[in-house]
Amino acid sequence: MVEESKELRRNFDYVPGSGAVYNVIDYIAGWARKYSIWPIHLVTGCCGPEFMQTSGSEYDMERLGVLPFASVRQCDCIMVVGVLSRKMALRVKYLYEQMGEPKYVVSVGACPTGKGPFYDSYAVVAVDEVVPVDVYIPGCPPRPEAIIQGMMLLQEKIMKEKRIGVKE
Amino acid sequence: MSEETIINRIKEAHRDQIESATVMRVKRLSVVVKNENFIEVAESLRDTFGFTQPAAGGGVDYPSENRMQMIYYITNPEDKVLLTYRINVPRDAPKLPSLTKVWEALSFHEREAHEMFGFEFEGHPNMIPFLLPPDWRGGHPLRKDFKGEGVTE
Amino acid sequence: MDATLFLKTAMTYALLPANTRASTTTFTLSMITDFIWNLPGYTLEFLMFNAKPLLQILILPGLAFILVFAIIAVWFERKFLARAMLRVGPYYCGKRSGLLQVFADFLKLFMKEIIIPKDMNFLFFASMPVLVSTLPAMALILIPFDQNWVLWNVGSVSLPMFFAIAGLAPLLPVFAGWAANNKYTFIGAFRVAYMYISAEIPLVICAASVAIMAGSFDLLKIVEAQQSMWFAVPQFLGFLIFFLGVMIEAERTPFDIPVAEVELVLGWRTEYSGILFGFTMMAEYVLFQAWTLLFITLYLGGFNGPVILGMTTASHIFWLLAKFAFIVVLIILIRCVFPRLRLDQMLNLGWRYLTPLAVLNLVIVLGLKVLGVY
Amino acid sequence: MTEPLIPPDVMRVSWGPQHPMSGQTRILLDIDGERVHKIIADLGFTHRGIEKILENRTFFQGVIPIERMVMADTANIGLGYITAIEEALGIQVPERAQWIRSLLCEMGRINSHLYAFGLQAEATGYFPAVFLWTTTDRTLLLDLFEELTGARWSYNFFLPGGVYKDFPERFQEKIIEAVHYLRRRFQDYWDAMVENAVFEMRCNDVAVLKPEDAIYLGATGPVLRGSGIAMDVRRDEPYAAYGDLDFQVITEQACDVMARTKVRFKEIGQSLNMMEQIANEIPGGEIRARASPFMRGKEAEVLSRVETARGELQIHLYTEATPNPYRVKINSPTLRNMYVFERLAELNEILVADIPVVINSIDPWYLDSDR
Repeated sequence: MVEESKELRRNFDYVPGSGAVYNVIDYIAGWARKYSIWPIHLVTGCCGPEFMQTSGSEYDMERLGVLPFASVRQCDCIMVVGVLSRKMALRVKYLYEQMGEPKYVVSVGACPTGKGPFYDSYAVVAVDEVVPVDVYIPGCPPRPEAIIQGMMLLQEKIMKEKRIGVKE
Repeated sequence: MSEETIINRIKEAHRDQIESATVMRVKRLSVVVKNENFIEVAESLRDTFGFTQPAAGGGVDYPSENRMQMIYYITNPEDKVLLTYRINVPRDAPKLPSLTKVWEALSFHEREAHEMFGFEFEGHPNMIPFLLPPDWRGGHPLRKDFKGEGVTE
Repeated sequence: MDATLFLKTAMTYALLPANTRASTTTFTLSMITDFIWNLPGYTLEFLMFNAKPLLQILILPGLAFILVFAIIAVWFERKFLARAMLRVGPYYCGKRSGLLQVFADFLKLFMKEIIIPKDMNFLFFASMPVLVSTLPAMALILIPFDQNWVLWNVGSVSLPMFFAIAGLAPLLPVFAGWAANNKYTFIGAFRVAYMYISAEIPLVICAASVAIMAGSFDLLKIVEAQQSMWFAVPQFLGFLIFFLGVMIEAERTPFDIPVAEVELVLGWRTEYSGILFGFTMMAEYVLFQAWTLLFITLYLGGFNGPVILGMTTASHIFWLLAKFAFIVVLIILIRCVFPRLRLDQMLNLGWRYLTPLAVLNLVIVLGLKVLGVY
Repeated sequence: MTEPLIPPDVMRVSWGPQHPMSGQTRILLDIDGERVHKIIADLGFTHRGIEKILENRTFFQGVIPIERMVMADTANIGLGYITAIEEALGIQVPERAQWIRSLLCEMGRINSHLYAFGLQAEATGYFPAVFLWTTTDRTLLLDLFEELTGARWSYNFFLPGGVYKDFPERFQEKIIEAVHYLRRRFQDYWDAMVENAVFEMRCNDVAVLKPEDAIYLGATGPVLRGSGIAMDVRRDEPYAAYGDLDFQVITEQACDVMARTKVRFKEIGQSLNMMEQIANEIPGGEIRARASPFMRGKEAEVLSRVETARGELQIHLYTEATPNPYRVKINSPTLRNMYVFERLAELNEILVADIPVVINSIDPWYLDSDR
């Protein structure tokens, strides 16, 4: 994927003005992806109720275009909400692999970020041992404002991302 | 029926089959059974004494005494009395018959005790991994000598 | 290869002449002007003589209407449902209205990686989303918007033609669900099959009674027959049955059994990713559009309405669209109020209630005919 | 999970752990057409080993992990552990603290039941109207929690020997205002859900659990009371201030999904009454008895019972002369109800479309069952 894209870029470099075209496509793609993050319906632990409050009326994540979706094929973000056990970690990995390419992972809560109150448990893993993480949101559970700020950070990150479609 | 009455009646009915029967406090009873009479006493508790509602089951590890205790929590829905039905097994060979024949709802709890303590339940219909991952290699977590993390492959 | 890469490649090849690729050439505006000047001479005449059908294909019953409806309907539904949930809905995308939300979603889906599962039937899997959104659009072009604004005027067989084309549409999800080789899509596909068979029979009977009352199978004649009174009045029973039937055919919420999210993930659409999923989303709205327009044509007087400012065609189109908007809002409103039915309850409704009542409606129409009221 | 064999002529569908309605568990369904023949629950996706963790924590620290068992209902869960510690260590609790505990528990019960029937509404496909209304009304409760305890979900407010602090100013009036508002809202919920014709079609006569089956399979909480058996720890052996409060144990005779939903609705009414009574009649006095954070236990064995929103929670606590417990056995209500759910498909005819409705009627909280 990366090589293909780089080769294409090399071909492009001969064309004057191609950089501008390229940037415009990148900008549009970044804008579209930024406002259309579809996280998957996956609650791994106990921050679930707070996640529900965030989708609910007072905070309403859909304002940002964040719309939880049912099937992994259509989603582009895993929000690991709450503690991640060993048994679930395997599933998160599967889901990450099944997801289409521009994909992001948000770790919501202290437990997936660094095991939280279960630091000495035999059955808990941190999420970055399993999949690469883009944004960490601390808190136990994090307040809805914190979750929304995390999603806005992810939006910023997506917008800044160059050569979209390629994770380097 | 008061707690003492129940205990006295249990003692009368199963004088030789139980090790001890005590009242822990109000509405809590404790019966420790001898290993060979495990199933009969359970059936009698269910049929005669009205302990029809199983609540849970779990173990306790006593490494210093080299024994483990399996405890079943059974409720009597009429008197609202909670009975702990206990059996002691040796720690190195923790074998006991399964109580699912008497109270089938204990199936989950026996599966849990199997992987947490290593109890072997004879005659359990469905002994498959329950809470731990299927590829767990770390031993029995709730035993006192369990140290560190489990290993999965 | 995802769609972004495809787009970029396509642009590389489009912008550069074939023989000079990967070499330094100057790209000028004169390339475009040359292309236009070198077109054959009859191009302009062709465009002028066929201006009306081209306009129809591109704008009113055609492409623009379908796309604009899908965009507005999705946006409206999300905002409206959000209001019902005491929320705001999409807000930041597009200056505090969320109007651009649909564009963002569509573009994102377009640029997303398309995942083809390993064990599926590629031909059916990849073609069905495209077909499922274009076939109902073909039924749409039969709907008369005015006496002289019918894209495909097939004369006296337009009503059966509509059923023939739209009746094909439920077959496609069945194929798609089978082709994806997933258990959820499989269950969803069979739910589609069950549901449409039970819904289509009362629909056809109702349409037949309308045709009997109007004395023609021609949709245009049916509309003209309703000039004095809408058929919804004498055939109130048929009107209600057809309204339910439209909701069933369009898979609206009390009857969205094949894609029941909490049961079957997304039913037959579970495995589609990227733009293929976008097409299946689109299909839902095209189907909705086609059946709602037919419903208005058969029972609510079609394009009939008072002429505004002497512009007959424009006011006819306006009235049809106004009725259309009203029905769409009504159906979306129903989504807020009712839970979903179960499949067996839905089949009960179709076979035990709707079909006998549709026959009763037919008998009433025949009675009115015999008595000479119509 | 090494799965049981698939019988011939059925299709096995894996339902979860990633599924809009499954929560954190996996359920294997043996289906034939739309009919579900067998349900096999595969738990453990949120297993954290709380029982082992508690052995390494002091009595004060242990409240933090154990409250994470049920996030929507932390007050009741925490109270179970705290009462066990108090009984084992022989700590007396002042009366005012008991009343404050009861207040928080009842608010938590409302919070949790709101969650339950919000999800029930979503499971029937009623997504827009009711499911997110419940989050709206929950913000009111969460604000009250935050004002009293400083946290929205996991309060850590009960300490061995009392509660952390007293009511803030004007708190009683705020509770009464909230009670009046919520009473009005629950009438709306009742009209929109229980009296909705399609909702009735979906819930009546689905997953009938006869009273004798409910007892034999070990059901508890609203599932048991929905089958017409009046068992409630608050009434049978009153803890906290429940001996002084007026409430009824709600039962329904219909034994189906609708009965369980109705039980939850009516229990909320009782909880609101209790909140009002506590706000009006709370006695004065101390709120905390002296208890050192580093206290050591003595050799004892205590079995405490509390009624959480999902049913009866039993905590079997063994203490020694150490600052941390020797063994904590948590008998969670969801694990008991999950077995009932597994057997419901064999007792009744259940269709695929009923599965989300049925599983939400037992109100599962997998973090509770997995521990």
